[in-house]
Amino acid sequence: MIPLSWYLTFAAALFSIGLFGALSRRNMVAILLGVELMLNAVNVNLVAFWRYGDVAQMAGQVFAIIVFAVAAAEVAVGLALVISVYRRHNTVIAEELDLMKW
Amino acid sequence: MTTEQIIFLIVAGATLASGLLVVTSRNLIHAALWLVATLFGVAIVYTLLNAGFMAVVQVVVYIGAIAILFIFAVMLTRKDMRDSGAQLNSNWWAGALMAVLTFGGLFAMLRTWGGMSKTAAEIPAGFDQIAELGAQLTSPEAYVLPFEVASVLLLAAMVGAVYLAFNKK
Amino acid sequence: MNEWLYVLLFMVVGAIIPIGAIAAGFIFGPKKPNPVKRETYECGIEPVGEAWVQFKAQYYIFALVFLVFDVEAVFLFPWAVKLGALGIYAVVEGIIFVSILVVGLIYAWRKGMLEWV
Amino acid sequence: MNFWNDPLKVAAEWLEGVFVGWGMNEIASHVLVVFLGVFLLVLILMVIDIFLVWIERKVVARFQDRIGPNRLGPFGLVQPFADIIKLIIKEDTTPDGADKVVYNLAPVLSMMSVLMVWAVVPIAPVMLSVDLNVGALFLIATGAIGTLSIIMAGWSSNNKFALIGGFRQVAIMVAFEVPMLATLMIPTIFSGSMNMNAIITAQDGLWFFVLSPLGALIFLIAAIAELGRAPFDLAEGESELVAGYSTEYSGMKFGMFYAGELLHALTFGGIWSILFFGGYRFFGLEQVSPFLAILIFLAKALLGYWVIMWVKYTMLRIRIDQMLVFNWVFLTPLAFALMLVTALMNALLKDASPWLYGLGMFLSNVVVGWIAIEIARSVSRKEREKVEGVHQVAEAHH
Repeated sequence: MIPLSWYLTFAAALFSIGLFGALSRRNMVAILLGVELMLNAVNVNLVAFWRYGDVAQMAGQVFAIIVFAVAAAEVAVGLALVISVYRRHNTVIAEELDLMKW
Repeated sequence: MTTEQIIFLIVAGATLASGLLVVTSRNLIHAALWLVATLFGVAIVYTLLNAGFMAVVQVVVYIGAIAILFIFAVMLTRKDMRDSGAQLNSNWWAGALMAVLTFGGLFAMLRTWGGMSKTAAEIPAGFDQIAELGAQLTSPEAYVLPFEVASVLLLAAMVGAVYLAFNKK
Repeated sequence: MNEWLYVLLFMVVGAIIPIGAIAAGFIFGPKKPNPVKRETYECGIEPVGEAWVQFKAQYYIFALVFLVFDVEAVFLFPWAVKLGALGIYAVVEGIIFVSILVVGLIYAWRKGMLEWV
Repeated sequence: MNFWNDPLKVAAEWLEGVFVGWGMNEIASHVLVVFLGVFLLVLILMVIDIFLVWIERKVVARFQDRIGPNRLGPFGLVQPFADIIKLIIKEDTTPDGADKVVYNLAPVLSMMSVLMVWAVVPIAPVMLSVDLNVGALFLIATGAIGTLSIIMAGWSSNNKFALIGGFRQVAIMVAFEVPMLATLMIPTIFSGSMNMNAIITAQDGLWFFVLSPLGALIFLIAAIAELGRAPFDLAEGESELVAGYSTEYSGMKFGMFYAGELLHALTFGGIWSILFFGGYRFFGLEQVSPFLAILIFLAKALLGYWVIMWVKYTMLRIRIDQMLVFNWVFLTPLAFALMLVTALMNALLKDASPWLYGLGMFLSNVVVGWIAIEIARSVSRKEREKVEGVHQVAEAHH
């Protein structure tokens, strides 16, 4: 039997990798890829807590499904933003979008 | 070590390795394909957790739809096939530091928590997860409001994305 | 035993068979590459430019609408499984759920986004 | 229990006994036996796949008033083996600039996605492959892997035709997966489970085709589009895009795409028969022997495959814009409306007698279909008037 700690450590590692991707990549699409990894790590935790808690309580899985919906919405709007920005400024590099900087 | 633990270690290792490749690949299509591998690994982890429905949903939603969306978006926003220039920004070391600190902090915090070494109880025989999920998603005492709000959220995402991707300059 | 182990076996066997077939082709086939043979196919004339072509944003919209309905199906399948045991209120909830999303589909259609311009 | 009633279990127990006798531990021998069983099933599928080439060529020949392959062996039965030898001894070329790993992985994934569907297909009452409680959704999940393999093949070939063909194919597949998802919910509502075997068991009195003929029709249309066959085959419309995403593939790699498509068609025939025509059931005959049940299932699957071929060789190719508008504006709302009406009728008629239940379901299907056709007719009449001008339509009425 696998102890709960393994899953939580795995999720924490996945979250950190996603965080690194979201903070360090220049391409906006790549940043969204990092965010996806972070959302997945959260889902692993939710399902693991469902399994190791009271199985009859489906809260963990329900939350995970809601996270799926949120992830879908986030990706849809995020990538649409990237495409929109690309059409206006002809770039997908986050650093080059400095209109709000001074 | 039991067979299950060995399978978990292999899957987790492969998943984390492909996760690292997602955030370091120069070619964005490769990064998206490595994302698919990572998400598939997470789906296998769900099956190890006896959450078969979540595993299938993971494949259907992430690999079937989100990965395709990413690949389409990459194709729509690239000037040529080859990637030039740095893929990481100048502050990448700060990002790496943050990631390591987050992992270290989480790990240290989790170690001090009592419930860590908990093992799972057997799932009672005849327990139908999907039916239970359906019952709770539609029950007014449980999650019917999130169920309907999710629909509104998806509507908002669809309208917003259609508007953003298509507003003429 | 976890029933997903069997699915894993199907995956492994499903990969072994095509890999074996392709390997057989690789072993028995001739290998005489030359630059012209390795050119990408463009109806016999020399390839022009890169394979990258400008894509329509419509592709993105199709994938987007699909994604939304995919996630919707994830919510609706547990609902459909349990429907027999639930009352008429669950059906009404499902109708509300779907009709909210159909509004989005109508919006995309009205905006002319689902057409292949 | 004897071999005639439960051949798989008898054989498995015997084999396990043999392996344990050789000094293996029990779990390992069980896994090995299951592995061998899966391998055997997949091998049988591949043999059927080889003969599908022959069936396809013979049937298309009949549709086109020809004889078809008739030189090698009786009725040309050896022809597919000659085809395979040809594919094996062809040179395996990789174009310049192709992404080697992705390029080679795509045909493997394509074949794998089809073979994996059979993990949830019950071929006889005692042969349940894997008893997953998510069967219906598993079908969509394997379809997702197939979609991915096409996009990988199209992108990695470094060829314009392959890329455009792959993208078009993916756009079609994702578009038609939406009505397929909606119609998959209809058997789920009837049987109260996504498990394929539970769906078959629930078709005790009536096949779901009787309860939901419109659902079966929509599923078939979506399945044909998913397969990328005519009339939805524009991803490889030969006059426009050469061979679509498989343009650059040669030899056995192309063979994998081709064999995968044929087997996929048979698989969808089988899934169609499971969801709407009772799978291996045929008026109690399946109880006689599992061997008979397998034959019944195979016959039904081949019948479904024949319907798919019939459509392919009868219809003209549909233009991509018409096809996608047809899907998003007509088929998707129709499928969801049908699903909701089915859910509503199911809740209303839950306590009614089976006859009333069946009649109510059938009539509600007819009504939904009739309304949809009326709406489509009035819309297309308006479109025609816009295009042709009013006077011509008026003339046509005289």
